Amino acid sequence: MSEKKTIPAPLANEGLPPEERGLFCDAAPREYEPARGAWERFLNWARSESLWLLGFGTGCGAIELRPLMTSRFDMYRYGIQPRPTPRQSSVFVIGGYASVKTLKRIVRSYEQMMGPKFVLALGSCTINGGMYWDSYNTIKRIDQYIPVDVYIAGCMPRPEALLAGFQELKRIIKSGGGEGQNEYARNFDWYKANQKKVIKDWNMPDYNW
Amino acid sequence: MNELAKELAGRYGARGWHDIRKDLASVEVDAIRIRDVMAYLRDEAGYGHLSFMTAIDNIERGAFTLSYALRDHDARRGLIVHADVDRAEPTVDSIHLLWGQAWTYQREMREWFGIDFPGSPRVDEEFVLEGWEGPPMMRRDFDSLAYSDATYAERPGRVTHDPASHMREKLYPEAAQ
Amino acid sequence: MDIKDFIAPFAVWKRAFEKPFTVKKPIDERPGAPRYRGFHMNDADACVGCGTCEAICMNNAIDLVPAAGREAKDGDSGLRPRIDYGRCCWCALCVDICPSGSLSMSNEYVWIDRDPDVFRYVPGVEAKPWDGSALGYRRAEGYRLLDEDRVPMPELGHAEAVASFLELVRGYSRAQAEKEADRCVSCGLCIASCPAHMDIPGYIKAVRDGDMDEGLRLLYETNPFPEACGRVCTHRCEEACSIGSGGDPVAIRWLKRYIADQVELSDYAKALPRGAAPSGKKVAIVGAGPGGLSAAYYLSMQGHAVTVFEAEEAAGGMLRYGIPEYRLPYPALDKDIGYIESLGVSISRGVSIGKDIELSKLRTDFDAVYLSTGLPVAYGLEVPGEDHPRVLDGVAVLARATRGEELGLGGRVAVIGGGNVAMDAARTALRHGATVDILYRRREEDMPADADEVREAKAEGARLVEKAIPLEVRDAPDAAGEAALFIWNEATMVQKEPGKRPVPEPIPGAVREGRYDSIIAAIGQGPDLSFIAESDGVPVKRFRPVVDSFGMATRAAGGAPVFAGGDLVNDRKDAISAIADGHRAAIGIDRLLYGKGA
Amino acid sequence: MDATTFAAALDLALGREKAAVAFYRELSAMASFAAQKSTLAEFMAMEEGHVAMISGMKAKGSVALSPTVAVDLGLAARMDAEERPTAGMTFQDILVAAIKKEERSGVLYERLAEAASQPGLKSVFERLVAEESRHKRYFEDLYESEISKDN
Amino acid sequence: MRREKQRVIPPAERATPDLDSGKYLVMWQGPQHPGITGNMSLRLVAEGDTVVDCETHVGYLHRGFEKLMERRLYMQNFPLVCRIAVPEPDFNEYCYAAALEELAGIVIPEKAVWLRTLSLEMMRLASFLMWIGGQAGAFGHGTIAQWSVTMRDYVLDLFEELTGGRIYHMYIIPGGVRGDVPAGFYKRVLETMAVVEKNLDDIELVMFHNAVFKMRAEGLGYIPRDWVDHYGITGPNARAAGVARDLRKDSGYLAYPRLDFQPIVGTESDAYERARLRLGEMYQAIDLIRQIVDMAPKDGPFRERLPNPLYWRIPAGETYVSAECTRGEYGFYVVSDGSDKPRRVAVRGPSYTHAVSVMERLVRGVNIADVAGLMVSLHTYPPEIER
Repeated sequence: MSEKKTIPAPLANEGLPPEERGLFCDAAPREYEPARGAWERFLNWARSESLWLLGFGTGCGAIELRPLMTSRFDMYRYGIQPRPTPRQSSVFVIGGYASVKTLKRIVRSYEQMMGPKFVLALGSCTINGGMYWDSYNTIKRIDQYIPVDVYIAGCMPRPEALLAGFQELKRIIKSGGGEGQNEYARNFDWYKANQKKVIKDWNMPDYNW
Repeated sequence: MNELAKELAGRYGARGWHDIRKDLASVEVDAIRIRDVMAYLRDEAGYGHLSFMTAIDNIERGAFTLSYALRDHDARRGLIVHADVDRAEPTVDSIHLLWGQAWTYQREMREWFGIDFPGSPRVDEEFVLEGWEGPPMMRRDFDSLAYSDATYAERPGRVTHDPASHMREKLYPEAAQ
Repeated sequence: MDIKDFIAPFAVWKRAFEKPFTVKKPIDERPGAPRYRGFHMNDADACVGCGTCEAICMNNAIDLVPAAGREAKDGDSGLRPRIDYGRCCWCALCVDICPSGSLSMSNEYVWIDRDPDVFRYVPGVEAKPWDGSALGYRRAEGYRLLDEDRVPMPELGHAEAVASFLELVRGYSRAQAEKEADRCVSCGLCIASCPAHMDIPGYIKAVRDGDMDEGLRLLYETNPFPEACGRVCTHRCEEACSIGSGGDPVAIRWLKRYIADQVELSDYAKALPRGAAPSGKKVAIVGAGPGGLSAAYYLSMQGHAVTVFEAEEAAGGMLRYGIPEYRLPYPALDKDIGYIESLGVSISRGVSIGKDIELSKLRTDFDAVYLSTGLPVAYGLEVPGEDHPRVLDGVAVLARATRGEELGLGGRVAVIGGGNVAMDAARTALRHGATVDILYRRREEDMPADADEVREAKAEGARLVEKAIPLEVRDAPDAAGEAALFIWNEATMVQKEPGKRPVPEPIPGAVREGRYDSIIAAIGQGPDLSFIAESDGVPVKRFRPVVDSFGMATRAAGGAPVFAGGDLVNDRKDAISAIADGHRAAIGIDRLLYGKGA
Repeated sequence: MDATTFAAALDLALGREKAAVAFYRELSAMASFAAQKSTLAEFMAMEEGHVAMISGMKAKGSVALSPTVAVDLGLAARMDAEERPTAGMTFQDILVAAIKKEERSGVLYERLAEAASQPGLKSVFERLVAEESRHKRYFEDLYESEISKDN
Repeated sequence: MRREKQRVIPPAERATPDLDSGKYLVMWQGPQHPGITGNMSLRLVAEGDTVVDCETHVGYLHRGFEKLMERRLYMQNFPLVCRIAVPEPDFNEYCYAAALEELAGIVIPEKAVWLRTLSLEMMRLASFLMWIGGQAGAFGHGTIAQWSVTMRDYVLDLFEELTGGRIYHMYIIPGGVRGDVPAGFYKRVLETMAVVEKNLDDIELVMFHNAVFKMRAEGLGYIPRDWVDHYGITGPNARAAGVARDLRKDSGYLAYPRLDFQPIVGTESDAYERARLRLGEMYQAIDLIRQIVDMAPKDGPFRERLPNPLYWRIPAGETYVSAECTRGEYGFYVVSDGSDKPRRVAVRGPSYTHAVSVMERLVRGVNIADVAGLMVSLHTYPPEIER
């Protein structure tokens, strides 16, 4: 992080009509500069204990979020709660397979989320394509398109496994390891290239912020 | 052969009535008569409910076989109407005026098989896909795995061994030549 | 809408006094149900690495990978399934289909990691916390995707069987064969165990598909004796069969026979490949047994002119003279041999090498010689009185039965030995109306004969006397030369050295005797090598020609190269090994004649 | 250890091994075909190896033989009395002769060991007994695997 | 009557609002909208807070099942089919298995018939419990979901015990079912049913006798009776419009002919009526489960043996098997060409018509705040639209 940064060229937003290009951000994401010592540790503690979940169930996995949100598993007691918009959320749960059409929304939602942001990926489909390994419409590895902090095995993972995943995420954040957002910024060009390879009709800004 | 089969044969040249089970039958008509047949079945024969519409790619004989599944709720029986269309130029009359949901199926078949239904609402709009550049993917000659392999990155490191050839390698390599 | 609609919702308040639904510590308090389909476990010792799990897995989640410390061996590929949790959908079809039943699932379900590359492991080989979990998905009792029971083979009843020399095994009908072929999972574990490495999954597929011509073609690729092997093969393949790891192995042998039985000899030529154009080379083969004739078949397919020299009056070797008719009827054997002869292979019957013609002459007259003379010499009992006139040798008895000669065994027969020859001799004697005792030095489970043979011999009425150490043969007191007393010592099995097989130790004083009209010794056979002179240059060690991997014994100057194979050379001493040797030698000879390598 | 007695004991052994070599040579002369000769030559070479070994021990003045007696498979004891093999002798005949010969040597050394008063000498004979038992076991194993396969 | 007045029958023709006029607001609802069941989006055109036009957009969950099934062996498709409708996988399993059995001429054992029926009714109950939480939530009543989702979880616990799976049960396999009931299972079923029933009583009290819910749901999304045939509406949506169609009665599959029940029929055909009717079907499912527990054979095989799944070929032919799921007619159309893989499998989900054609028309004239509630009241699952 301390290394000298060259200022990247502004994003072209070529997917948009020329008159709309100016309406959106043309700067690439930048890495987060951590605060010093104890203050950053305090921030990390605060972040880890208030995980705000984006209410976007992208695949089968969304079905287990309902029990989590309700009385039996009650995730609120762990500081986790769903939010309706990416702008208020810090955790994105990728609930399994992602069709190309959904991937586009995933990218957009992810980029719109406030930093620091974290991604939890559920099930086989996010790791290596799962049962849709030969489908023409689902991606195989979500980590090609957005950075992922924690993977949870299963199809579907039980709510308890999700909770365990959140605990792991908390642990990672507290130890200052939730680097996904910075990774995204660092490898922005790589992620973009991957995204544009599969999202054929790219009609949104290059960076949706 | 029952009354309806005779009637359909007489009016629309329907053929090949086949009782799949006691409450389900299939029959074949020419694609050009499909709208008339469906209208007749809906209005005169009691088959008021359209369960679904779909197509089968019979690539071997160069045809798409359309399947229209109807149900007569009162008589508690179903009927699947088949019609072949030329695979090279698949165009069929739209029945969206007969049933309120038919246009969606037609839009689906347009996208998935490339079968055209002129006049059907939004028939040329994308349905489930977005930015699809390949051929209609439900056609038999579209290879889903090959497309997936070429398009979506896979996690490396997978390798498997065929037991028989592995054993040959280990136990009697001399036979491998 | 009335007033109730405003008041009723407040009923929710009563819930404040009820026990909440919330689970206090969900991760700890709620283990998976006893049947939960959690993470995979594999009993790596029971697993045979057949890859059926891989075949059924629609997620393409399973790879077969070499497992540390497990080598490929008969009936075990040495591979173990590795499961990719980037693919698995926990459907457990792999558990349901697993032929050995080694795969199962634990009820553990929490596996979290930052690194997506860790979610691949070889259950049972790479240790995981859930290994050995008592709970988790097992396939239900009585529920398997594969049929563990073999389609029963229609056979003659035992009473009927001993009354004649009719073939016991009737063969599968089409429906039966297809049903049996359907049990195969095409894993191919059997191929390595077959000495001829036949394409077993290939021809079983042909049975499933009903394509007999294709089946026959695949059989003849590696074995020109499908009729014979389809009946009497020692079927090592079935011992290796993965289905056998959790049920009856697939009846590979019967299916082979089924294919051959379905095609008429006159239709063979249509199904089988044509031979190459004549090469102008001549090859002599000594011995028209399965090994010699196999070499003849493959050599003639390469276009070489083949002459087979056979001492007996009929071709077939031990298949004809050693195996009784009820196991291998002569027409079936004649069909195999007939096809080979139809390709232009000439068989000189009644010509004995060393007596009628010398090996050195063959070396001069031919471009190559293949020795496949087998083991014609019966070894003796090596006890006092072994040359008593009522002591017969098993192989000779069987050969005389084949020739249709009067056996004159008498009413009470003892068969000494526990090999297939002993069983064949015993069952032949039974068919001649004798009461038969089979005396064996060790236990039934130690017998080298096929378990089926032993079982059938017993079922047909032979009495098995185990742990009987032969001591002496004496003249029967009242009938000198007509009957004999066989005296043996009862033994106990003593494990003298760890890891080796136990030794029969005589029980002092437990000497028994029996009075028999004939005593058939079937303890083992040896080769007759008297026809090989030192000048032939064939290296021999301990009564076995020494050969290279193609069966070549010598290419010394002074004559054509000499190859050898079959029982004469190999350790397995069965028809299929002889066939494999013959095939290998044919390849070797062909390469040599064409100057291809070697 | 008394050198003369030790030497005498080894001389005795040497004598027996040399007799064995002669025995195989004699059989070999009788042999009618190549397979017999090669087998006899092999066994003879083994005995010649023993001759060389015992000569070496005699020169060094110590016996380097394992005292471990091989397990007796009990074949020799029950074998028919030795017959002179004939020109047409089979592998079985040759092996039987070899087993019997090793057995007789063993029995002889056993008797000598019993008779020996000196503990040192006794041990030499006991070691020779063990050595012969191992030779016999070697042939017995061969007999079981090659000849008496089916019983 | 107030409800009469509220009923709006939107015109069949789509309005073509002039979007450049500045009078209209175009807004997208979904795919990441908590009020939308599953992932689909609605492109709404609103005038003020009233929707004047709607286009549905689906495909976010399209995985190409029908293509994938053509690539897989018949048995390999068994784990695949349940994923088509996540909250209600068992109906997929049943329809697929029944279609194969019909084509292959397999008759399943009596016990399997009953266990399948049990599994489907438990699924129906679980699915409705999930739904009712959503329906209440869409009208701002979060408490119901706290109870009903937990009740659903209790039913899922039963499923986990019976099948080894919580969400994807993979229990109804071609040829029968995959396992017998564990010891004491029926007892636990009855206990759970008692708990669920008690909670349903509370839900009825709190949700259906609730002024807010009544005001918002009554008259909303009125479906005239003549739409039922025109749009192919089935299930509770049709029954609430007074059309007494229930495939369980009409087709008489599985053990239903031997069970005592009558289709529940409504008259008002609005969101409230449909919700009420589904509540009734939950009670009905509990009743059916109790009957099944009582009548199911306790012994006998639970599965017919099939040929080796690696080579299982099914005679050429086609069939369409449908079942009454929570939303209506759920069906599998399977075409076999005699090989070991299906030639074509088409899935007929009731949401196909409910969520697209019917929704697009019904939503016209509705207040934006009620769109989510309306959609939930049609009980739609997008994955079965796009497969």
